[in-house]
Amino acid sequence: MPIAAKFEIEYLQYLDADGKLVRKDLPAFAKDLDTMVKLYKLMVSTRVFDTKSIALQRTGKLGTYASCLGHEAAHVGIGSAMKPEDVLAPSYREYGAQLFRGVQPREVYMYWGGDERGNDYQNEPARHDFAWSVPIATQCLHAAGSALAFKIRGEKRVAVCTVGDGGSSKGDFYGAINIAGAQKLPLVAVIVNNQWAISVPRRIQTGAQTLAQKGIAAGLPSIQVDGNDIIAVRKAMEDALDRARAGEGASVIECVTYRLGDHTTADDARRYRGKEEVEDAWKKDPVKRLRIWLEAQKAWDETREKALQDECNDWMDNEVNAYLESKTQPVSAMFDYTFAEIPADLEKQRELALSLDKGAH
Amino acid sequence: MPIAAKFEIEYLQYLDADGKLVRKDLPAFAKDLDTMVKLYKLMVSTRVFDTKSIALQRTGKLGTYASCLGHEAAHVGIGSAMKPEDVLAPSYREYGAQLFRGVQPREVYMYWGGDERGNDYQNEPARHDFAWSVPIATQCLHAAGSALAFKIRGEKRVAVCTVGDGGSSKGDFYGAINIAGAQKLPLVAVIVNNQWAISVPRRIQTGAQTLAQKGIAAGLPSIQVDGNDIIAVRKAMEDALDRARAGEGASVIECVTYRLGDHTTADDARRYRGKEEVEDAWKKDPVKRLRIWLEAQKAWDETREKALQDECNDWMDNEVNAYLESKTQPVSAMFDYTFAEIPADLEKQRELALSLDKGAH
Amino acid sequence: MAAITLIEAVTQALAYEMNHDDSVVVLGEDVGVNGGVFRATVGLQEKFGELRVLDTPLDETTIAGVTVGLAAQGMKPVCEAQFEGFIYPMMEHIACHAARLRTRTRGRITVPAVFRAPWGGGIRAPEHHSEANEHLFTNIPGLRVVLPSSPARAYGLLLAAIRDPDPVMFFEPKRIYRQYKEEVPDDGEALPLDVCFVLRDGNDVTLVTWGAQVKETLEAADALAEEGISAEVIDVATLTPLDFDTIAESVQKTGRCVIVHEAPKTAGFGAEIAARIAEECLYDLLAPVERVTGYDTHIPLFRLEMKYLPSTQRIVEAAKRAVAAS
Amino acid sequence: MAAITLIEAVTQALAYEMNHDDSVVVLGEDVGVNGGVFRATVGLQEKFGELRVLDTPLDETTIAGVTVGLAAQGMKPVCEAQFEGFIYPMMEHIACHAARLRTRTRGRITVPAVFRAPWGGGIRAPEHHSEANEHLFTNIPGLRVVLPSSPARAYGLLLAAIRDPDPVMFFEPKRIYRQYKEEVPDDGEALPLDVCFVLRDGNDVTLVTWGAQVKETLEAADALAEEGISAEVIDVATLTPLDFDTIAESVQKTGRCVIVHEAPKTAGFGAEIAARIAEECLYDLLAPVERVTGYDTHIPLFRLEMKYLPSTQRIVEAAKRAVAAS
Ligand SMILES: Cc1ncc(C[n+]2csc(CCOP(=O)(O)OP(=O)(O)O)c2C)c(N)n1
Ligand SMILES: Cc1ncc(C[n+]2csc(CCOP(=O)(O)OP(=O)(O)O)c2C)c(N)n1
Ligand SMILES: [Mg+2]
Ligand SMILES: [Mg+2]
Repeated sequence: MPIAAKFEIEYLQYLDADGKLVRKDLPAFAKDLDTMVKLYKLMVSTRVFDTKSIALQRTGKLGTYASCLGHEAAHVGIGSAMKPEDVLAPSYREYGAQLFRGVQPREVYMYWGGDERGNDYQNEPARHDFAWSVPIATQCLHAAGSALAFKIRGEKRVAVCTVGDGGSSKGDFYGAINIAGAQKLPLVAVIVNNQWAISVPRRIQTGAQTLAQKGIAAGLPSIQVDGNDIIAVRKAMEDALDRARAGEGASVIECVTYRLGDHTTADDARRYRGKEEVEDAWKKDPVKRLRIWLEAQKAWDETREKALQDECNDWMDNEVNAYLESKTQPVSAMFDYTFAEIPADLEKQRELALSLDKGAH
Repeated sequence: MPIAAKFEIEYLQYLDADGKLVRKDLPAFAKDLDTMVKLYKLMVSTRVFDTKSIALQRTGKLGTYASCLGHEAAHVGIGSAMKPEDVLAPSYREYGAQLFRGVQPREVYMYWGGDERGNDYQNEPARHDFAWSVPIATQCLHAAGSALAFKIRGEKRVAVCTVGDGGSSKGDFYGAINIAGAQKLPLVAVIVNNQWAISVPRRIQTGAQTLAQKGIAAGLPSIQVDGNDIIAVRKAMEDALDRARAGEGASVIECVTYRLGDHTTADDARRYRGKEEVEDAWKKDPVKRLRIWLEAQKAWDETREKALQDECNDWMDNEVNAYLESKTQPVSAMFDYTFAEIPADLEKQRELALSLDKGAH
Repeated sequence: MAAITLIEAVTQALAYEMNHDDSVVVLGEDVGVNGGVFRATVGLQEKFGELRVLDTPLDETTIAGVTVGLAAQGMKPVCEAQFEGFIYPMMEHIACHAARLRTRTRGRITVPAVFRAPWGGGIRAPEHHSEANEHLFTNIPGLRVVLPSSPARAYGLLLAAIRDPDPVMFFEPKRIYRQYKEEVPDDGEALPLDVCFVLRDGNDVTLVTWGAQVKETLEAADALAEEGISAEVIDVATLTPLDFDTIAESVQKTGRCVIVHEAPKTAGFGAEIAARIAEECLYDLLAPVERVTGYDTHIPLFRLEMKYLPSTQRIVEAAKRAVAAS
Repeated sequence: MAAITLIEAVTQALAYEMNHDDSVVVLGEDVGVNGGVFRATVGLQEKFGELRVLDTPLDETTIAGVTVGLAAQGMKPVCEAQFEGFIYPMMEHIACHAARLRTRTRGRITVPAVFRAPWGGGIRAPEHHSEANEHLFTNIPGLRVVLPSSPARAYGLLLAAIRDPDPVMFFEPKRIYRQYKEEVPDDGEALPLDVCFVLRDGNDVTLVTWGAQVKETLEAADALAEEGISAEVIDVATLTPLDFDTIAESVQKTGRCVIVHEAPKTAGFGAEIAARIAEECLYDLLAPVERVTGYDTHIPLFRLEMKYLPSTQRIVEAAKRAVAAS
């Protein structure tokens, strides 16, 4: 029978679970040990940050919190490959990418602590990134729209969205990669496949062998990478970003990783998945494998590790304090960001709310 | 680089544009000339029906009407491969499939003539098919839900949905094939790619080389067929239906065809596409090529053609009369199908409407 | 018979009906092994299997469309939007198909489906987990919009919703999911979907509400009683089609009406009730109708959300204003 | 200056603003070469190119989500739902993002977008092409909901909508797209989005309406005038945020109010206006408020649709009832 079209999904891995290189053609950035140490440091910071967040939640100082444990290579790989002028449209747990782009831990705490100011990222380039997006996969279309804006204005910028294995089932994801393919938009769509969407395992999510192959539906270059291997993630990101910046259009990257923690602090994963599975996943820990490799390169050791941990802990303590010292917004804040200028009708409600609030004291 | 997955999209064609066989392995049904004549007759009936509909619209006796000119092989191929117990979830122009399943032309006229009774198909098996679905691609999920019902109840039935090239961009299409893949549902999703979605050409719809490859995103067997070749369409349908009935899950079929007419009678395609393109498409006319082949097989001739045309015309005249003689529904019909039993609140409105209607005379 | 919470009553109703009717199926995100993020479907998959209690891919459009397809084939699907804030992608299938197929096909195809969703604020949840967006469905013909506000009503109304031959939106006030327990016999007795429930008789003012605000409204009635004001409390329960007669009767008696809901004020469903009063009970009114509602802003994240939700105090003050007027 | 129709006024406003502001882009299905199925965008792609007038893939979710993304990057997108009946898949992006990003980010990200859709019945169109579903958006904070009802208001309000720093739902009453022409100077003058328009002064009864029903309402006012009844006619134009003051002033004067809209009655936006009157103008009322609306059923296919839409006669009768009461 004649063949109308043929496709392959490649699998990219450099560093295996034991911290051994499985291929020789290291990308340029990975040959630079300073860079690799920097990436390692951010992965560790992210983990320390995450541990702190969970502790805060456990002591009643945060609401629900979505942990990023196990995603450090994927998230830092994504964030570190991007240029400042690019735009990130994350879902809700990509702290590793966001810290790289200037989001402050205190902002993360604010957000999960029930305060909108957490979304008002103060530092560039995060300040021009999107805020967390709770409605699953919607951020993919915001990235596509941003990419379209860049194309219309002739800017050499790329929009990056991240979405989960679960989120890759939602219409928004397909819609985003489809219009990006049709219009050759500078978009990189990254599926962070951590095997679970709350309690729903990857196998119930889709019958596709890989999630990367969803990109074929949109005619896009698509690749599956070991999402616990920072070198693979960053390399795939760099290639995709380069293509996008060069006007060659969008790409799909599937990062295969694992959600080592509960879905959020409101979840109890023991209800739906076995211990062994999680123990196996720990064997593929992205942080540990990079550390082993760095140590083998003599670029890292126990002393430096200790210093890093202390440094991270200090940073987080400082951030936690800043968060805990923050005052609740005034009641007027409920009204003041609904429209650019408050409509007369709403102004009356605002006055009512303020007077009730006074009365309450 | 290691390869995670590999895919091919085959292209299936038996009868080329000139009515010549391009492959020898004719499927069983195509070796039976009686069957082929029957299919031809239905394709011709469909075309006569379509011509009549447009004439009705032009003389003010229908509202907007969506023509099926050029889709006869695709539609009849789909309808004729299905078993009575299967369920069809069409969009709005698959008359060739529907006539095969017992929808009456008068019902089509009723519908486009502004009367809901057109959706109340009287004949089996159409009576258990879905009604026309105007919200693009939504019918794909109704078919997936039906397929799930069949699977839950252990029935050996298949749900078939049809969707356009445009419709294959909508989230519902991806959602339907995805859950069908994840749950191995007895679903056949047919993309009738007629190159246009009103004025939007296929190339603006997606960057994918074929529409069939969208099935890869769901891990489904997917094929592209010459949608103007009834043998190819029906063969691909039979294979997919067999697989589904055998519990092997869903398939995607792309039928490559062409919309020879305007999108609907409210459209003027000359605004957005050239004459040459349409003239070229006429050279691939599905009806003509089958006739040439049947004549070459000595299974058809001018006399039989003439008789068929007369027979179809008589049928349509009869149907048109039945339609034109239909009385408008009473005002109460606006209310009587909103709920199984009319709620008290709505009953008051019904009484108001009836009294106003009396007053109007 | 042990006393159960509202959420347990939901589970009990689902289990009862699945036991007695093979065509009832449950589908949604995390409804299977996990038993739902609020535990509404806990234990059901174990009892009824993976197909009748189906974890779906993460796409609400898929859930809603598949629900319509199941129902069209004679099943009675009960699907779930994990939170009311994620119901938007379901709307096309709800508005254009679930609510319309009977009309479209002159009764040939019907959609006996239930769309469940946890609803409303007040649980210190993240963004999009605290909306009260029932208004979206109340102007769509062919739908029933139901909000239970006690374990017994959750049980009886959910049974009725599943058995109803037409689609029902079933919003569960998550703030009172576990607020208190009451004995709810598992006897399969449904409650009617076409009446408002008078929770408390009174003569001076009518308090009309639904969902979680029933709590504050009853508290307000208590507080008013202490000041000698007798408040009648009506739980609308089924918003549409509306049983306005029960409300009208009460307003005829009291001459005053305070409507309480947590959705934003403008074009919230309270507007419909106030409008009916202005149309049908004008001559009974002794005081302007009052609405105590959420503001016309998005419900804030949880540090401020209790400043947004109508308080008992606000209801009491409105009722007193109404009683003082005339 | 030639007189133009309402739909031509839409085109004129789009062209004006695209000419004067490079950040304005138009996107949707068939808006390009074809100029829109109603010709609203005719000629724009030729003038402004394929990127600024973009034909999208057929997915309303994509259109809405991309619109939010464009707006977040400082563009001013004007997107189109081909008919109001196809707007449902846009709702998640409208409700959860367009309407909320300013609130969510404390003003860091805003969505200066316009969502256009032809709206309403009466053109003998197929199913899903005749809805009046503005109610879907009126209870969502952060949105403006605008319905122009004349060529001049279409031009001025659309300019205002595009320039507005927040998202605007812009529903165009398709029944009166080509009903009549009037001279509309192409001067780039916007009309205010925060006022109702008093189309006709009167003393005996206030008729409040919007969209295509302005036609029947004005006809009704004529008919009433012949019987010596002086009706004030208000075109709400911007439903939310509502300028209730203009309506209240009128009702204070007339003591009677008839609200006219083609959407179903229950929980249609007319309810909000009636509710405000019951709250704020009770003591001015000389007669019960009346609503003349579509029924609580789906608008029927076109053989019956004129029996569904409120007629001039129904408005006249309601107004006379109101005047007779007191
Ligand atoms: C539209 C929508 N539906 C449902 C939810 C509830 N929900 C939050 S996270 C989640 C699972 C997401 O899984 P995945 O996309 O794999 O991302 P992960 O959490 O694993 O990073 C669900 C169902 C939501 N936030 N948005
Ligand atoms: C959800 C939705 N959006 C828009 C429309 C308007 N519309 C009707 S047909 C059509 C084009 C459909 O193209 P395609 O899917 O290729 O099917 P074809 O008409 O070519 O058979 C559009 C945009 C609609 N009916 N439903
Ligand atoms: Mg996941
Ligand atoms: Mg097409």
